Amino acid sequence: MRIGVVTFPGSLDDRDAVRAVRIAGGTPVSLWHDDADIKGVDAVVLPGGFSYGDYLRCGAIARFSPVMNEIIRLAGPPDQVSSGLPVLGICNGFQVLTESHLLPGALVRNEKQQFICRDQKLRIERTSTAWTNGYAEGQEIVIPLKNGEGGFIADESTLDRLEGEGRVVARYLDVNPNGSRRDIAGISNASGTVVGLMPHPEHATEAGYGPEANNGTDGLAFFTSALQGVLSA
Amino acid sequence: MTSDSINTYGENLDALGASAPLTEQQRQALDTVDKARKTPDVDQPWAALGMKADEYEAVRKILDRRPTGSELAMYSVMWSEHCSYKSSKVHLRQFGEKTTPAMQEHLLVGIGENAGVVDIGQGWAVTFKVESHNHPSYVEPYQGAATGVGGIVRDIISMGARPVAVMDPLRFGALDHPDTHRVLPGIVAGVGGYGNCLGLPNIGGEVSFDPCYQGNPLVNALAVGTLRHEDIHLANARGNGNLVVLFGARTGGDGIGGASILASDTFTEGGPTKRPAVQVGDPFAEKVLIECCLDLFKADVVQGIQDLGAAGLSCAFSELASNGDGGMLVHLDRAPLRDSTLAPEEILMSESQERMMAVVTPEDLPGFLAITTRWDVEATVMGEVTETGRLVVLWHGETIVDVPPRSVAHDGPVYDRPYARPDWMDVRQAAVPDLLPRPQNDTELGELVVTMAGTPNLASRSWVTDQYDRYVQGNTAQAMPDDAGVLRVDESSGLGVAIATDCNQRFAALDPYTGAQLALAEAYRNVGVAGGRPLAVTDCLNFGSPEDPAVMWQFAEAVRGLADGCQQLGIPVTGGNVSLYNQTGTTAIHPTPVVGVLGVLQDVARRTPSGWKAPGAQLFLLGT
Amino acid sequence: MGRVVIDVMPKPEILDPQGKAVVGALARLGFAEFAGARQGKRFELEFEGEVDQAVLDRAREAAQTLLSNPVIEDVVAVRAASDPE
Amino acid sequence: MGRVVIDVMPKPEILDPQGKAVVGALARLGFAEFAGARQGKRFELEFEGEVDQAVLDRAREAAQTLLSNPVIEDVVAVRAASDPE
Ligand SMILES: Nc1ncnc2c1ncn2[C@@H]1O[C@H](COP(=O)(O)OP(=O)(O)O)[C@@H](O)[C@H]1O
Repeated sequence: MRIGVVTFPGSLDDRDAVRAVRIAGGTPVSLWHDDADIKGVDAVVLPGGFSYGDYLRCGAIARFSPVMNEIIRLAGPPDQVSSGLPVLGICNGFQVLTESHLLPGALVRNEKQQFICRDQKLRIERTSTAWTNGYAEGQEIVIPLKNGEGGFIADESTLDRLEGEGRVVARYLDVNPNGSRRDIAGISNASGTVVGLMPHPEHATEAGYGPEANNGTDGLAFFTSALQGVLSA
Repeated sequence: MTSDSINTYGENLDALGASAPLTEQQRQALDTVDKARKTPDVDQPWAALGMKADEYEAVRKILDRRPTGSELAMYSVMWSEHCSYKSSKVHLRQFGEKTTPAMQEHLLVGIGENAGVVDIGQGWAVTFKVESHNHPSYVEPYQGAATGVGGIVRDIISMGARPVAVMDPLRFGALDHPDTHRVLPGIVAGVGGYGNCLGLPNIGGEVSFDPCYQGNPLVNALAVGTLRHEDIHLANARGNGNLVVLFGARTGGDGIGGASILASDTFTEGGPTKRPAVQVGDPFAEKVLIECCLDLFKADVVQGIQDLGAAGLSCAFSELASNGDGGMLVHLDRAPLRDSTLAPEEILMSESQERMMAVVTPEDLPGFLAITTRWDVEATVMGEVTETGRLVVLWHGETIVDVPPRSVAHDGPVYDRPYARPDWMDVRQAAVPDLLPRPQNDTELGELVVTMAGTPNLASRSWVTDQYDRYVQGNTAQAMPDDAGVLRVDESSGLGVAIATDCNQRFAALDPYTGAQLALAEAYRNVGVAGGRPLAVTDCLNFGSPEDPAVMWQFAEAVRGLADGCQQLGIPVTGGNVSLYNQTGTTAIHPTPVVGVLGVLQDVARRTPSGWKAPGAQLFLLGT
Repeated sequence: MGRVVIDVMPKPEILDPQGKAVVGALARLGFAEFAGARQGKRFELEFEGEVDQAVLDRAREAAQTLLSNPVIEDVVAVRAASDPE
Repeated sequence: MGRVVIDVMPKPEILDPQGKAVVGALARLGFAEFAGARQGKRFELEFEGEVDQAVLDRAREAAQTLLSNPVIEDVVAVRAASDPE
């Protein structure tokens, strides 16, 4: 099972995503921003970081890279029900996905105007996605959150539509760390193949190197889900 | 090899940024070596550049003529306290002298290089160093702190290591003082903004408040890197005909301070445009530079890489040449500029961030440029290594610098400044804790504990550390709030390191000798209790003006204390930084010798976090 | 050397956390008379030559594809540096 | 309801990493004719009433103390929303 991990200039968590894929039992494949060839991978992770410095808007410049053009083509439009290439965008990757319009809405500056790094409790709301089928619906997990621009916003009708179609994948519990509308931590496209998530599951895949809660491995199922999903597809 | 032979790598000539020829007027205004010979009596602004009369005379003696404006720029900045350690050198020697061969057992690279390198076993090595960026952070808190992190990280890269973590010992005035409000948020955001964007976990540091830092906050930054033994690189310019390549950001007028005086001498027409008061960091450019350098080392297409920090090109040219075979010829007009009005003196002194300089063999140049192109990093062949023993700098073909590189980089002035224990130490030491009121009963004791827990120096630091990414890279086993940061180095064996930084400036103020040792002992203990075996020390010595004998005494005592302490504990100082002139008016800060200790853990899985995690555990008090 | 100025503002109906923070800070500093604030971006692009309509059209295209995110932002002005808003 | 517009730009001599990123991206997207770019901020402040000189003076004060960092930025304009730049 081959999962591509894209490196943009300024990507930071690409090596962690590669490690997470490996720990989950998959074969990580490094993809380069400037190369449209995605090497026939079965799924793609867009990792966290500050692509191109995120100076203009987070993810705005990365969205126009050759590899993204190819990924956008293969992932298919956001509202299509048939499934395209599974893509998980984590943090900066989520921002790239909204800038690419593979997912609706946008991510803006944290409400408190500060970068925040914390162990964050989430509830998994949708399990019928390529990346969360290994969780139980309503399961509560703790994974790291670290971002400066993680507030999810969209207009009310888009938010209502996302809720109505069950496309909210994860929600913040206890604390809304960044002012996200309706406590949204992650959303998906209609088919559940493309998922964007602000917190970092790849930093909670190995005991001892993640949050203290639950051994720090609550994020692993994002990656094992992908393998399961691809296998059963 | 003549300068023309550079053109044999002509396909890269475009990258050389061949600049427009000088106008006749510019040529006449240019201060060349020729002109310096012919006009020995020109009045030069050495004093405005911070030089003393005898230092200027020493330069004239070395050169056997007056220096050109560009030479004066180089000497003045390289002989400054900051770059030459002229007041501290005589004391710092003890770190070397008191290091026994046994203490060097784990030392692969010792004091004197960009950063020390320590053997941690299994073929792995670690490099770490702490540096100050106090004054810039006072002027512009965010950018000052940010570029402080950027600078120390470049030191680590230049050793051939991958940077893997940062730490930030910070000191501020009283929490409720207006200046603390002005500087603190920006400094914390700057440390976070730069480090987070580089993808370096912040694994520890300090936040300390004391009125002595009002108007002079301390921003120290520590960086750690890991590498395999065979990957160690030293920055020196060896090999006649090897190329000197400048890469990274363009050169702007950042931090050139006094050089503008020289420039305005040179450029009559129009004069230089305004020069920026502060340096602005571009962490994205630095992140790309890190990956680019690691690829260059991996592809084995560089002889050595030197970071550009304080004193910019002046430092890089003279140090590379001085550490190598001793000769270098560079074409300064090839430097890609952000501001085309910069004069050569200013280019030599510019402290623009996110730049590096490499020595590359002609055969490796295509491979080198392929990698910089892949990372979209601008690279320019500036010149070549020669056997002349001279550092020669050309500007549009005219010789503007012709000096022995050692005289700039290493043989600067050395001062044994007078020092004496000040009388007020008696008063200070007489104020013993026995004079403080004691709690008289359980209630008072309880109240005291609560009060203490709420004081700024003891309360939780999470409001600071929550702004720092501690998870990135996936190897952080311990960070805030543990006693030491713990990192995994080898993913298969679990081999790792623990690092702590400490200093209690109040102890150091009461007794600098013992205070420095207490700082060492605390960092050593913090590494020990995390499960690490301490191996090496780095230090950042923050003091007031060396021209004040009382401060100089504090400095001498602290260094002696630290060197003696290291000898007793059997671990060497591998590098560090001295920051002097930390004072407001005539009032110096407390002596603040910040000490960082690095230890090794065979398996980080067996580390010991602080705090009591399991109910029912038994508590023991160890020691006296 | 010509210069094009591009102004981008958050859409009025979209929550603007930076603007909110600005109002709060203004009030704390005694500028309470400013009851609302929004923070957007101003770009200045340099163009070798005179800025005519064709250049402005290209700049608008750049503004709409790259310099703004149409989901949350509006391009409120694209003009030559010397032109009034 | 009056509105004051404040434009803040990085000082010309200061490195502007954001502008640098924008030029690079423009070039990659085929807008290479724009050889330089700088990115600044645009604030819109709301004021209950008419914006006269006194209001503008106050806004300038706010711009210089809070909305800009005088070490690295210039306040390039403070004007009523309807005024030309
Ligand atoms: N500026 C900082 N950056 C990162 N970590 C910090 C900083 N200041 C404090 N910490 C971390 O917070 C924790 C508590 O700090 P401190 O109260 O100074 O510890 P102690 O009192 O035990 O020496 C430690 O893990 C320390 O490394």
